[in-house]
Amino acid sequence: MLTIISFLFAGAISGVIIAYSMDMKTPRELLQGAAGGLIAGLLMALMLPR
Amino acid sequence: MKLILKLENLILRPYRLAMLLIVTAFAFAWGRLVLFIILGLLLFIAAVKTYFVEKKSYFGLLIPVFGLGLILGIYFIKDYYHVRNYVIDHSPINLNLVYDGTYQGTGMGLRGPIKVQTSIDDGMITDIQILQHQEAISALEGLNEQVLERNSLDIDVVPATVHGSIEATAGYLEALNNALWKGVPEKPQFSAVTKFIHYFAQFQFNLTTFNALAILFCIILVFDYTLQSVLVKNTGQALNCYNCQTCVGVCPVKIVDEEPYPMTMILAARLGDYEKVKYLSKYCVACSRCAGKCPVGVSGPSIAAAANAELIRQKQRQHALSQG
Amino acid sequence: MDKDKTNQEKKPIGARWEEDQPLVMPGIRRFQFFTNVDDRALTKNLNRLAMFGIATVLAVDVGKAVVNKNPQTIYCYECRACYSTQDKCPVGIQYQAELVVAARVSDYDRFCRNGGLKCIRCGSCQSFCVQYLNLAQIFGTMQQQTMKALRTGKIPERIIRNAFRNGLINRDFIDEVTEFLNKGDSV
Amino acid sequence: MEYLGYITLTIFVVTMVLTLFRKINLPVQTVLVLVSIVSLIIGAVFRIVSEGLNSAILLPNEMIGGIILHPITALLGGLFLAGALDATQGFDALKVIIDKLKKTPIGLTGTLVILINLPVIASLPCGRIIAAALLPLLFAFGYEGGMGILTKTQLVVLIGAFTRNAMGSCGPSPIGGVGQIGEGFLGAFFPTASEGILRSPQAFSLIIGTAMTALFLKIISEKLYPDDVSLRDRPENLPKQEQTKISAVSSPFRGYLSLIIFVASLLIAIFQPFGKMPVQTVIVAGAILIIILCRASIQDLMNGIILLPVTAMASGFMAAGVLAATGGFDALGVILKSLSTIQILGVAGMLAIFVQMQTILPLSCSRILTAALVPVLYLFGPAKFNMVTWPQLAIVMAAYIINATTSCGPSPLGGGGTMGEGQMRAESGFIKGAYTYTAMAVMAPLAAIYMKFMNFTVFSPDNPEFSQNILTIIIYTAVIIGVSAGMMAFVSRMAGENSAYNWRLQLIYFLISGGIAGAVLSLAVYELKVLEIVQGFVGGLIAAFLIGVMVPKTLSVVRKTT
Repeated sequence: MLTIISFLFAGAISGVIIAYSMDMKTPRELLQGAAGGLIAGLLMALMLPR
Repeated sequence: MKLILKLENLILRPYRLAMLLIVTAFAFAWGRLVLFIILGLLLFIAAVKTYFVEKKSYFGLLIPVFGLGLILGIYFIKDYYHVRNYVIDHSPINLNLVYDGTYQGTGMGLRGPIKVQTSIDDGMITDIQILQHQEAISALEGLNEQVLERNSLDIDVVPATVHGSIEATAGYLEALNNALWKGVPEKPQFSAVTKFIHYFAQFQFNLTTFNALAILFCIILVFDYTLQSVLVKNTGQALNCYNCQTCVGVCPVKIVDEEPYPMTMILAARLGDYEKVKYLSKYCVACSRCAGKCPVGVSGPSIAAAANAELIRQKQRQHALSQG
Repeated sequence: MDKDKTNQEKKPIGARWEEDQPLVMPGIRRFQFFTNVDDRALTKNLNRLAMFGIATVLAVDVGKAVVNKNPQTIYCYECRACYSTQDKCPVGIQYQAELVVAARVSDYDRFCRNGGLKCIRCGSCQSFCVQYLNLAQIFGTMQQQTMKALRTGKIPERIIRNAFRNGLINRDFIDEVTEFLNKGDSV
Repeated sequence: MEYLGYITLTIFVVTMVLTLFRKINLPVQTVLVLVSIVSLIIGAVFRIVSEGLNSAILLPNEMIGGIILHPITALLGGLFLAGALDATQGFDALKVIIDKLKKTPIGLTGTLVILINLPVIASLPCGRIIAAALLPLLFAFGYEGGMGILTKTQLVVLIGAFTRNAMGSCGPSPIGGVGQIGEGFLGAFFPTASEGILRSPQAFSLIIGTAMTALFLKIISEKLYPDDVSLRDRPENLPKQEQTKISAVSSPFRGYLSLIIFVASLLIAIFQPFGKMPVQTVIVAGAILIIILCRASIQDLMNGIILLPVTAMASGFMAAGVLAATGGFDALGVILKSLSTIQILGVAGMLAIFVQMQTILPLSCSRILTAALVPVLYLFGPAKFNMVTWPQLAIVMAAYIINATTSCGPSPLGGGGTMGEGQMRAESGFIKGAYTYTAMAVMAPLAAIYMKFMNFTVFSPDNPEFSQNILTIIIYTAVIIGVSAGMMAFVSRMAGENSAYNWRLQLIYFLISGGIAGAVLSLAVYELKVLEIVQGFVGGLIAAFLIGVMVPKTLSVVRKTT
């Protein structure tokens, strides 16, 4: 469970950074990036062994 | 002359692939059957394809071949079970039937073949030796003594307690049985055809075979892939392509048919698809920038030129063949 | 590099009709593309040969395992999960994966050095394998092959002597090995 | 025997470095095959002199023993499957899905973020499989690709970050990834390690590292090499209707079908619901299913194969096999061990260098060196030299593996990053700074930290400090990101017109970050011990120097032409 949390956190951060570095700097786009990162982090965490 | 031309055809991809498959089939005991079935299926599909596309029928050739295969298969199964049923009906073997002598036999244990040598004298087993086995080291311990003591195979021998010793004991008894049956001349023998087919079929299809075949399939295709460029003069450099598209970046043409341009041409040459190379090379403006930029030093136009030369050569050969 | 340059000098312009210099791009000869990287022409065949060598080695690698009746070894991950066996190996073999690799390529030295002839084929390591390879069977087959090679004299005496000194031979094979070593001594 | 090892090791390292700097202008496969043949001959001569012919004849066997077949065949299988998917327009189906995803609340940005992280999510045995298939799609987002929704800079960042993620994705992959080598070795102490002890540190540091790569590409690489991307932006004064022209994406039914088979076979390969069987079998079966159901031809499958990683890996293993047979890696172990006796380096500094070894010497596939170096690392542990304990070994392993798997990205010898460079139409070497930096300063320490504070507690559940550790990780992550990003912004502001000056600036930046990375690593391994941390700092500094000087100063005139 906590693994998933840390992955969600990392995913969100990375999403924001990626969005920022792709010149998508409006708050809405940053949030979208974070949401995308959350989904990616979740999917990644689900692949891991328990 | 025609023969030479035909022999030269052998280096073309389909023939080469078929040859590789056959070689693998013979090298790989358990895979023979599977690969031959695949080969048969491919032939059948090809025949169906040519029937619908070129309106040429090869069924007159194929159906007798398949029919023959079917008849052989039925004969094989009948013969095989005839012998096997005889053995099953007459077991446990009557030791008085066995002629005196020393016999060797093999059986399958859990981890591989078990080879046994036994001597029989006047209906008495006088000596048993386990020549070869791969079971756990103490799995077959004490079995010889038990069999010698009881002088019979129909009593269950007590297996050891290590892992897999039940299977090992069964294999041991099978080997012993096998050896003793060799001394019974009344037993019907397999016919030569049955032996030959048995060599192909072996009745040992398991997951290991399937897995190994999958891997071999990959390796064969890649081997063939490499062979293509090695066999065709001057296209060998295509093998070194990194697929990095650096050439696409400097090419003034860049995109043909929505595919990255010089790279696709080189990949097609690597694949042996020379028609495509010919088509694509029409777009080349021969600035040779791709050759200068390529990190491995692959020269696209030169490969395309060699590929086109090969295409011309192939066509000439076909022409010569059709002319006789 | 030199070869192609001399080609260029020797041949008249009409030589582009030759097989090596086909006229595919109108008016442009093949050697024009060899100018940018200095050693390209030199290495053309070398690269091809190297590639072919690689493909052959791969084929040999797979083929050897198949011919040696150990096709399972092909799909060993070499992930060394079998090292977890540790104390559960009754004879204390430490590096099982090495034995599998040795069995694949019939590397007798590696096999004997890591205690392959000591294995009693109990199958304890099998439960750790992520691929569930039948390790005991693999080792058993390889042991038979090693003994066969020993009989035909393919194995250098040093390998077997080292194994013998370190006690890496189990009782199935010890008689034969002793005989072999004694023979070596008497000659 | 010992001298032989040093000789062959020297031959290998010298040739590899010369090839890296393009002093030997041959494809990497040829070089590796030549190295192995030369070493083989030298080894054979030594053997004939010392032991006789019989032993020399066995040498080729030992060389072939170095080849790890599984990754090669798994990669081939994966490329088959991707080729089949490509041929049946399965990736068009994926495009349609992405197109749909774009209209959901997560929008374009979120979709791109997911796309960038897709390789780790899909976790194939080699990043190239998915990169080769998806890079054209990414390129299509740009002006030249036709859709024109992204600008040049955005496209560079997108492709760079995607390739970074893809080229690291073989680490956490459960189907034949590099990480499994390390997991297997750790299995000797942690009973459940081979079920994936390294997967989560790898995935965690990759997800952050990808983001940092994107940032680095945007802030620094563009400053350092301003004119080396030949992509074009959309002209400003384009007619309106042409600006909004986005080619409609659609896919036939067989595309969806093959995509479903693709995903299904991947899931089967990973979770193995029908009993254990090798991934190759599953993948080849999937490919054959696609051929039959979706009517692709074998030719199409072959189209998908990228020969380079396969052959480079095979030739690399050959070279590694020869080195192992002639004792080259034993010599390397001795050298590394003697490094640890230097007072200022110590074991901690040696480990800090060791961890970065693969980024220092990037080959076209990380498995080549990993297969040889991980056993050396294993010997440093309690198994032989007893320099580090098991948990410490696990931490170092996590950092090493992430560094190793990502090392094929920046490699000029045909690493996967070259594909990205080609796709973004950049000079080769453009991404090197970003890739090596993130591998060295972000991913390796993060993986170590994650391993230290997270995985040990997961793998030994009765640890009371569980939730506290989560906080620690979050703090460390934030600090590492913050420091890196802050320094990045600083360097970016300092940068001027002079590229040599910028390069020096970048080198200093590398040195500082490398030192910090080494210190963090030592912290994770040894906890709060000042001497070890200083040693780690020095080791990291040395590694960072070696990495930093490898980043090219300028790109356009890298190769001398005569």
